[in-house]
Parts: sequence; structure tokens; C-alpha cells
Amino acid sequence: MMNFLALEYRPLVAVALALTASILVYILGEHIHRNVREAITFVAAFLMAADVYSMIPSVISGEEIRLEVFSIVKGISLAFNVDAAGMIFGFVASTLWILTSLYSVGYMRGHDEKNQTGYYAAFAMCLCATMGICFAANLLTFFIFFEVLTVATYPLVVHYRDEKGKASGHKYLAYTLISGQIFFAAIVIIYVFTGTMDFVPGGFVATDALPMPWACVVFFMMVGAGIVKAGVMPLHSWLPAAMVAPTPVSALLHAVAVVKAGAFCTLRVVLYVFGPEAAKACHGAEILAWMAVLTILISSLIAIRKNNLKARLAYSTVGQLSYIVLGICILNPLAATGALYHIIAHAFLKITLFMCAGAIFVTTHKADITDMVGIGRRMPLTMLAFTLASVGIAGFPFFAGFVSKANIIMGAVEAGKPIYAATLVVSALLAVVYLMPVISIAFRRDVVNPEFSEYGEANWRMLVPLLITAVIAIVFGCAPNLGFHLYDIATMAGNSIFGALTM
Amino acid sequence: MRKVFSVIVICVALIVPFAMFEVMPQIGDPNSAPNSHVSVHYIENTQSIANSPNMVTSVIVDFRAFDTLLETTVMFLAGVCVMIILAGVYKTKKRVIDPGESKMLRVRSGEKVFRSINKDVIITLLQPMILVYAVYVLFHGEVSLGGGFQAGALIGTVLLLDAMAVPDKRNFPNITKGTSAMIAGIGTFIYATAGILTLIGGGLFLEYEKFPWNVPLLEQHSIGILMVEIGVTLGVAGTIVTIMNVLLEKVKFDK
Amino acid sequence: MELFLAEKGIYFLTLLLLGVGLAGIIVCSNYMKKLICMNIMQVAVIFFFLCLGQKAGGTIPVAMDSMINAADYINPLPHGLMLTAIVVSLGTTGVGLALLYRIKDRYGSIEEKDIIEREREKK
Amino acid sequence: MKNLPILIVLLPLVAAQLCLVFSRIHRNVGRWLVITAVSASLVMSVMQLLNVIKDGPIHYYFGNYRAPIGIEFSIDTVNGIMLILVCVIGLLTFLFSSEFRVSSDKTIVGGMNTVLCLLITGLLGMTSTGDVFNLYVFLEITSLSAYCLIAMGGNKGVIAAYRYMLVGTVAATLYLLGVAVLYANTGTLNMADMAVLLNEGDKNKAMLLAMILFIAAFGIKMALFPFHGWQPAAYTHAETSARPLISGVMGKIPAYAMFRYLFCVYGTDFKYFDFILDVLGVLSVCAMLYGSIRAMGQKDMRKLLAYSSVAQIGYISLGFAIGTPLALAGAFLHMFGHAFMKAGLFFCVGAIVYRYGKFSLEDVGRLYKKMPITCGLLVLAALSMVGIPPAVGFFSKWYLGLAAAREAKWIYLAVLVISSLLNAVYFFRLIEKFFINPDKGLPQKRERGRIEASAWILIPVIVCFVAILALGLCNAKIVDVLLLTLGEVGL
Repeated sequence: MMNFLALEYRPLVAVALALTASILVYILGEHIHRNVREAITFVAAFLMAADVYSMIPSVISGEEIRLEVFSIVKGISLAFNVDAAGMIFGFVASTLWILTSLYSVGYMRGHDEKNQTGYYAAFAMCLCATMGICFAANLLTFFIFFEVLTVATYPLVVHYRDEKGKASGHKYLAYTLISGQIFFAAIVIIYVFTGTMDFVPGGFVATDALPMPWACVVFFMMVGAGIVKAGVMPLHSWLPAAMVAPTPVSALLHAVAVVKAGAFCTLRVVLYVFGPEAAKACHGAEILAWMAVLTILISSLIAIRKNNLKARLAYSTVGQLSYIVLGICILNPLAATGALYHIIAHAFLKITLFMCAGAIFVTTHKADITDMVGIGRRMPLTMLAFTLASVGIAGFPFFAGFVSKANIIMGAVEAGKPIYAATLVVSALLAVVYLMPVISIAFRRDVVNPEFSEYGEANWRMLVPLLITAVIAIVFGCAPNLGFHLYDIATMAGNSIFGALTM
Repeated sequence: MRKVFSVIVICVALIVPFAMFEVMPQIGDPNSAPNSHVSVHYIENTQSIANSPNMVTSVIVDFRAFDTLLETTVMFLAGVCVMIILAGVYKTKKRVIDPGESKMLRVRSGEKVFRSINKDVIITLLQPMILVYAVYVLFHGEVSLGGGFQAGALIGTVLLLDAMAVPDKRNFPNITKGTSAMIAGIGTFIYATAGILTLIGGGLFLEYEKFPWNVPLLEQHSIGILMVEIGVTLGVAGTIVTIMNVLLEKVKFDK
Repeated sequence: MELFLAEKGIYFLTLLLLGVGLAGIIVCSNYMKKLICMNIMQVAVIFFFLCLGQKAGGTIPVAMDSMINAADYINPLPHGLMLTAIVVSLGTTGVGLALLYRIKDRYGSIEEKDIIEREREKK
Repeated sequence: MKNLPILIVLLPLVAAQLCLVFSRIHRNVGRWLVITAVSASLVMSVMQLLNVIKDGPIHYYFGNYRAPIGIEFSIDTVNGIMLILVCVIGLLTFLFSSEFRVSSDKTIVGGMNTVLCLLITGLLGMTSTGDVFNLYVFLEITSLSAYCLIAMGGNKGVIAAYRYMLVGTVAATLYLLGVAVLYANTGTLNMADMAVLLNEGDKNKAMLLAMILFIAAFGIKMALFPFHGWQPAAYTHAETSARPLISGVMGKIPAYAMFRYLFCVYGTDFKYFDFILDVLGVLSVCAMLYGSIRAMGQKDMRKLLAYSSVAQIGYISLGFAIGTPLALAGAFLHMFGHAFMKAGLFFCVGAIVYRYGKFSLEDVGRLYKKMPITCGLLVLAALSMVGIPPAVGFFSKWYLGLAAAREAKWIYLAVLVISSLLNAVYFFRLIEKFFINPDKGLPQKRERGRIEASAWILIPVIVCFVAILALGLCNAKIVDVLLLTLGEVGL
């Protein structure tokens, strides 16, 4: 009898919990009361979070949690391995699932959405895939869950089942499936040339494993899947298009799972497959860093011009995700730490922003920024959270965003790439430029939209999660190590990658 | 022109490789591969093992009897297929013989078109003879030329004559198509039974020496061959009658 | 040349027959003719196979007490196989004819172009 | 125990022969007779596979005449698994067909069951036989019953069946010609014996000629590009209840026979082996691209799936064209997987037809609300076709891709990727039609029953669903078993 609560089974348990929830919701969804249906989600979310948190101490103590479930193809196992980097992403995803679920209940009921069963099932499926991505120990396992995530997100994107949703669904699939299949080909090539698939901190591809121009090609074939999901320009256009989906889905896409999975994929490929040396030798990292730099600047400029709040936030995401990519591509322990920490920081900040946008939309049915004049008076708590998150995104001290950005900047300086550092500073200013007008419009005193008098604050189910995330964002900014030692874990990950190198 | 051209092209495409590659042995060469490998075994052992001087018979119902079981099954299957395919046709509007036309014929040549001494009497006389011959071919096929297929075809012919020549007067009981298909199935089953009995006797499939009764070995082979031939006969006759019945339904003869 | 014809000639005659049948299936537009060509083709292959059973100085494969040498009888195997092939081709032809009956019954014609036309009309 | 190989084939054969007799008593008696026989075959083929894994290949000699004299069945791990596959899909098709009343049933009770059972017999026989001429006879049994089942699908089915019959007979004739060439050069009809004799002396030219004939013959039967012309119409218009078997397995067994000739009879010593593999490779690459592109434009579900089969057969022959044991294992895994996917998709189509009588993609909007289980399978099978893990389609592609990369055949890898993207285009379009298009408010032909259709329709659907996942997750085991045989053949 296997003890399923043993330490090494916990990553599997995390995956299985979400999977079970998804299946239960899909099968029973139409036949049970909606409260029961959502209770299933909550129970799974809480259990999963507890499960993930319980693994943190052993990660900090450096204990290895490794599980080979069974041989998934000849010679390769479906294997889970909980390491520092995966732990960070896992923490973010599992924590935010609880909050997003709560928020979803409020949003979906407040908005009286259709197809809620499918929504919750697909949502749980996404989380299942995300957990798999976090804890995958080798490329194949990673790819399996990566593709599951791609597919599971599709029903969420086309949630409204209208022409617009269909078009953006097509766009989403076109980008992710093409990159996914190319990723597949690259995995095959890597496996043929190296004979292994296990992620190793510092990479397992030797610098001379592939002939020169091809090494760079394969590098981009692999990274492609990651940067498509992370929305690095010029491959970003699905992300704003996916804005047609309901707001919790956007929150999921932008903060919890999908784009983060993309960034995480980039991390795994650059630092755990190719490794700093090979990535540098084939010039892939450098090119990618420049792409990220351009993305950061251009997306910020585009965001300024967008009037739809969600679209503006979407372009902001495109920019912020490129911070992570940039941090990874600087190939420096500090920058890597910063990139990892930015996964946390951005997740909490951006989800707050999206939840606020959603709360405004559900309560007042306003999506454009210019219509929101004076809304801050009616929804003070929502807009307070929005303000805090905006400030955090811009990278003010005492917010989570600051910690990560400071690390990336220091890493860039240390690596002798002051241009990258300058980009980050400029982009922080741009973030102020595109987010501050929202706040100033919302709190304007002179013209008060008479429509708003009939609305009050948002539903508590929406309000509570967004306040919690805002608070968490501040807490992690002031004390990055509080409670879960996330900063330590991020540092550990950075050091393990580059430490392996120096030794 | 296109047709001639394509015929020439295809023939050349078929013949040239055979001519160029020298792939086929000389005709009639006693030492060529097909004449020297397994066929020698068949020729030399036809009497000592299969107990049948007719080598072709011993090949098809003893050495390679399984092929023939399937071959009979193909016959049975063809009968069922024809029946199923034509089952969808209910309309007999476009029948072969236009009633108006044949009515005129009747007027012209006397009382009834089909009632003539040749057809009525001669066929009645012929039928038993053909049947006797069929039985002879069936039981003698084992030792000389002939066998189950021929016998089945003859029996089928008898019934065919019976149905076609004088439609309203049958010398044999009328077999409906369902029954005849059933008979064909049973015939093939009898063949299969020969194999199943050897399995029961502890042998391999169609290993006639292991029949569960106690007679000399060579006799076992004869019994096996006979059983097979009976099965084939029934199968073939059943199939022929089936197809005939199906087709007769679609055509209205005038009485 | 004569020697060649004597040794190999019959193969090419059967192959010619095969070619005629194959070409007929391709170019004939009448379904009945296609079926006939199909039969020609099958018969050609049966002939081809039977060529392999020939043996110089052999007689029919019914054992006689006076002759016990394998060289005295022609090869019985191709004959046995071709019996099967004939029955199979018979079955195929039967099914083909039944299908033709159905086609004629439904479309009133067995010319390929008529049938294609009818199918197009229905759409 | 020693008689297992023949019993597996014999039981459906006998059941088919007696089906008409028992159907006389009652329609269901005949049906249950064949169902019992096929189930028994299934059980026995599982037992046989276990035996083969334990003790190595089984040779069964008919009439106790040793190999070159008599007919032989030879069972190794590859066709051991294929037998199970045929039995499973056959059994499911029988269960499925029991809800459909075919028009011929009035004229001949149980006729369809007989023909279907004989189709299964033919497929089982083709798989297990080790004799070239025996293969021909089984091939003809398969073909004849397939013509009949296709013709049962109505008037267009008759035309499709007729065209298939012409092409199929050409295939059988070419096969026979090829056998004649090989027989003329070896004097034997037994595959194993032939393999030995072909390697003696210089017979390469005859072998090349015969192999070209075989590729044409089996190419037609398995609908390999460019011989696929008959296939879309035939799959489209076949009798609904028989379509899963026809589309799922009928194309695979000739592919297996082709493998048998190419790798077991000829072997890698054959001088033109690489040339033949390259030819196959070109054909399969064309098939994968052409089939996918054609499938994109189809409005009829059945035609879409039929063209997708053209592409999927290309995957299988691509595995042969790469030729390493791993690639062959991938090809066979794809064969098994695709059998369940395609049969499963046609079960779905059948279930939809059963309730609504519609085939057009335009009519199926939001059907998932009314038939959730069916649509669940539809989605899984479609994703598997695209190659999304953990469905089996991904893993067979993995093996194929890996083998192609190991042999440095990058073009094959690229085509695999492109083809699966093309698959994605039309399969996601299919999914979209079911899940996103507005509800057309179709009138129901039949009541929904307690769940969504009757149990006989749902059982195959659920079994296919489980099988696609199970094959995907257990592929390592299956490949291990396959490699027991495949490790010895191949490059």
C-alpha cells in the first residue's frame, strides 16, 4: 500500500486534485446545485494550496522531492520534481486559484453568465496543467502538461461563443498550437542529440552538442512556445485578442496560469535545458533579451493609447512578462532571482488590476477608461486596490514589483548590460504614464457621472479577493521572505542554476 | 484513340519489367523453382498420405484444406451479399420482360409460350439424370477429376432449370432464398465441422488423422475429404439457388 | 526469338491480356464493360499462374500406378490455387452484377457520365 | 491451448455460417451468437498474446503438415495485439449495430450480422496467416463483405461500393500477380520459407517487381495516397452501424500485410530496400499533406473523417518508411490508436445520426448540451488526432518523430509537425461546430433515453474514450511488447 500522503507523492496529489475537480465538475455540473459545484472547486483549491504549501519547508531545506510515476514513453518517465523555481510558480498558481475561484463565483453570478459548468471544469483543468508544468521533472512531462494547458484554455477564451470569441479563439489556437508543435519537434531533436530530458539546473545541452547555426534555431524552436505564451513581441497579438473572455479568465490568463506558464517555459528552456553557457554560446539569449527589451518599450507605448481598460492592462502584461524573459536572458543569478520573484509580484499585482476591472465592469458595465469618470467615489475600496496595484506595477518601493525589478536591474548592471537596466527604469516610468490616468480619471471631482449614483461597491465575493491580493502584494514588497520564504527560494533557484556552473 | 493509346501504355508498362528483369522461369522447365520445391512433395505423397490419386483434390482438400474452407465461405458470402444488396430493390417496374410485349407473343405463337413438350417433359426427364451425375461427381471427385464444386454447380443447375423453364410448375419443392442461404451456410459449416471434429479428437485443425473415430489412417483421410466435399457441394448449390431466387423475385414472368 | 517465345512467350500473352483488362477498367465509361474488363484481368492472372504449373513431359496430376516419379506429373499446386482464385473471382463478379442491378434500378443507366450527372442533379 | 490461433478465426467464421440458421428462430438469437463468438475470440486473443509474450512466437500448422507443405498461422507480438484490436472494435461495432435496423433485415434476417462477422473473420485471418495465398483468400473475404456493407448505405453507397469493388479487385489481382512472381522464383507459398529462399541467389529484380505490385495492391486496400480514390466515398456512404469497423480497422490490416512483406519476408538484405522505403516515404508525406488539406474543405462529417483517414494512413506508412524498430513501433501504436480514434469518431457520428439523422457540420451547433458523453469522446478523439497529450495520438507521433530525427530524416519530422497543424485546423473547426455554433434546434428522430442514447450506443463510445487514454498512458508497455518482435526486423 502506497502512502499517498508521503512527501514524494505530493506533486502528483496536486495535479490529481485539480484533475478530479475538473472531471467531477464536468460530469456532475448540470445535475447538482451550483453551490455544490462551486464547493467542489473550493475544496480542491484549498486542498491543493495546503498540499503545495506543505512542500515549502522541504524545498527550503534542499530536500529532493522526486517521483517517477510510470514510464510515459519508452525510456522516459512521467516524473515530478519539486525544485525552487517550480515551487515559486506552484505557490502563485495554487494561492491564486482560491482567490480567483471566489472572485469567479461573484463575477459569474453577478453577470449571470452561461456555460458556468464548462467554465469551472476548464478552469480546474488549467490548474491541473499548471501544477504539472510547475513540478515536471523532464521536458516530455513538461510538454504534456503544456499542451493540456493550451487546450484547456481554449474553451475559456471562447467562453461567450460568439463571433468575436471565435475569432480570438482561432488566433489563440494558431499561435499556441503552432509554437507547441515546433516545441515538440525541438524536444525530439534535443533528445536525439543529448539522450536525456531531465531538467538540470544550469542546463544539460553541451555548448557543442549541436552545430552552430542549428543550435540557435533549436533554441528558438524551444523558446518559441514559451515566448508565444508569454506574449513577447512580435508573437503577442493573441493576448489582447483573448480579452473578449470574461474577466476571471483574463485574470487566469494574465496572472495565474497561461502567460506565467509561458514565462516559466522560457525559464526552464533557457536555464534548465540549454543552460547559461549554451544559451550564450548560440547567441540565443542575447537575441531573446533584445526582443524582450523592445517588447517592454513598445507594449508600454501601445498601452498608453488604449482606451479599453482591459486592453490597456493586457498590453501592460505583455510588457511585464518581458521583464521576466529579460531577467532570465541576462544570465546572472541576481537577475534570475529577480525574474522568478517577478512571477510572484506580477501575479498578485496584475490579478488585482484585472479583478478591479472586472468588478467595475460587473457593477457598472463600463469597460472604457473615459467612461469611468468619478467612479472612485462610488467604489472606493476597489479603486484603492487598483491604485495600490498600479503603483506596485510601476515598481515603487515597498511593493512586490520593486523587489523583483531591483534584482533584475542589479543583475543587469552586474552583467555589464546597462542598457537593459535603463530599459527597466524607462518602462517603470511608462507604467506610471499609462496607469495613473485611470486613477486620476476615477477620482476626478469635477464631473460626476450621474449614472454612478445608483451603483455602490462591488459584490463582496469580488471585493474580498481583490483586497486580499492587493494586501499580499504589499506584504511581499515589504517583507519578501515573510511566511513562505519565497525570496529565499527564488535566490536558491538562481544560485543553483549558476552555482552549478561555477563549480 | 485515347483507349488504344492507354491500352498500349499499360501493356508496355506491364510487360517491359517482366521482359527486362528475366524474373520468370522457363515454361515447362522441370527444374524451375515452382516445379521442384513443395510440389514434389504433393505429387509423391498424394496417395500415401492423402489417400487420393487426384493430386489437385488432395492439395485443395487435404494439404491446403483451410484455403478451400475459406473459398467455400467466399461463395456463401457472395450469396448473402447479393441477397442483401438486392434486398433494397422493391420496385419491379422496370422489369426485363415488358408484359404487353409478351402478351402479343403469346397470341402469335399459340396458347402458352412456355408450355411445350421440349421444356416440360424433357427437362423433367433430364433433371434426375443430372442429379445422378452430380452425386457421381461428388463421390468420385476424390479419386478422379471432379469434386464438390462441380457437384454443387450441377445440383444448382437442376434447380435452376426447374425454376426457369416452367415457372408455374415445379418438380422440386420450392426453396425460398432464406432457406437456400441457410443451406449454403450449413454446407460451409459441415466443412468447418470436419476441422472441429479433428480438434475434438485432439489434433490440429483439419488434421484428418485425428478424427474421433477409430478407422485406419488412410480411411480417415478419405472420410475427411468426403465430408469436405459434401460441405462444398451444399455450399455451392445453396449459393446458386440463393442468387437465382433473388433474381427471380425481381423479374415478373407471365404465367 | 523463337526460343524466347517458346520459353517465355506465354507469360507475355497473359500479361497482354492483363493489360487489356486493366486499361479497360480505366478507360471504359460503361460500368458493365468495366466489370467485363475486371473479369478479363482476373482470368489473365489465373492464366499467368497456371503457366507456372507446366512441366515438360508431365501429364495430368492424377496418380497412376505405372508412374511414380514427380517428374511425370505437372505441378498440381497452381491448379489448386487457381481453383480458389476462380471461385473468388466468381463471387466478386456476382456481387458486382448485383451492384450493377441496383445502380441500373436506381439511376436508370450504367453509363458513368449519366450517373455523375444524376448525382449532381440531386445536389 | 495449442489451438488458440485457429479458434480465434474459426469461432467468428462458424458463427457467421450459422447466423442465418439461428436468425430464423429470432433475430436476436443470431445476433447474440455472433457477439458471443467475437467475445470469445477476444478473450482467446488476449490469452494468446500473453502466451506469445511468455514463450515467443506461435506457429500453427493446419492439418499438421509442416510449414512449406501446409498452411501456417504465425503469431508474434505485433499481430497478437492486432488480433485483440480487431476483436475489440468488431465487438463494439456489433453492440453498436444492434440499435440500427438495416433495410435488408426484412428480406434476410441476420444477413448484416453474417456479413459483418465475416468481415471480422477476414481481418483476423489476414492478420494471423503466414501463407501468401491464404492471405489472398482472407483479403477477398474482407473485400467482399466490405463491398456489401458499403452498398448497404443507400444508393450512393452502391455506387461507392461498385467503384471500390473495381479498384479492390485490381488490387487483389495485382497482389496475385506479385505472388505469382515470388512463387515462380521460390516455389513456396509460406512466408517464412519464402524469406529464407529469397535470400539465396540473386533474386533482387524479381523481388523489386513483386514489391512494386504489393505496394500498389496494399496501397489500394489501405487507401494510401495516390491509391485512395475509392476511400472517401466508401467511408462516407457505408452503412452507419458498420462504418466504425470499416474505417477503423479495414485500412490497417493491409498496412500490416505490407509490413509483413517488407520487413519479414524481404528483410533488410534486399538490395533495393532503401529505394522502396524512400518511395513509401514520398507517398506517405504526400498522403499526410493531401489528406489534411482535403479534409479542411469538407462540410460533411463523414467525408471530413474519411479524408483525415487518408492523412492518418500516411503516418502509418511513414513509420514503415523510416524503418527502424522504434519507427515501426510508432507506426503500430498509431495504427492501434487511430483505430480507436477513427472508430470512436464514427461511433459519435453514428450516435448523432441515431438521434438526429444529420451528417452535416452545419447542423450540429451546441450538440454537447444534449449529448455530453458523445461529444466528450469527439473532443478527445479529435485532440488525439491533432496530437495533444496524453491521448495516444501524441505518443505515436513522438515515436515517429524520434525515429525520424535519429535517422536524420528532418523532412519527415517537419511534415509530421505540419500535418498535425493541418489536422488541428479542421479538427478544431469540428469541435467549434459542436460547441460554439448556435443551436439549430434539430428535431429528434428518436428519444434520448435515460442517459442520452441507448446503452448499446454508449458502451462503444465509452470504451473508445477509455481506450484512447489508456493506450496513450500505457504506450511504453505496448511498445515494449511490440519491440519483442520489431526489434528483430527493421533497419
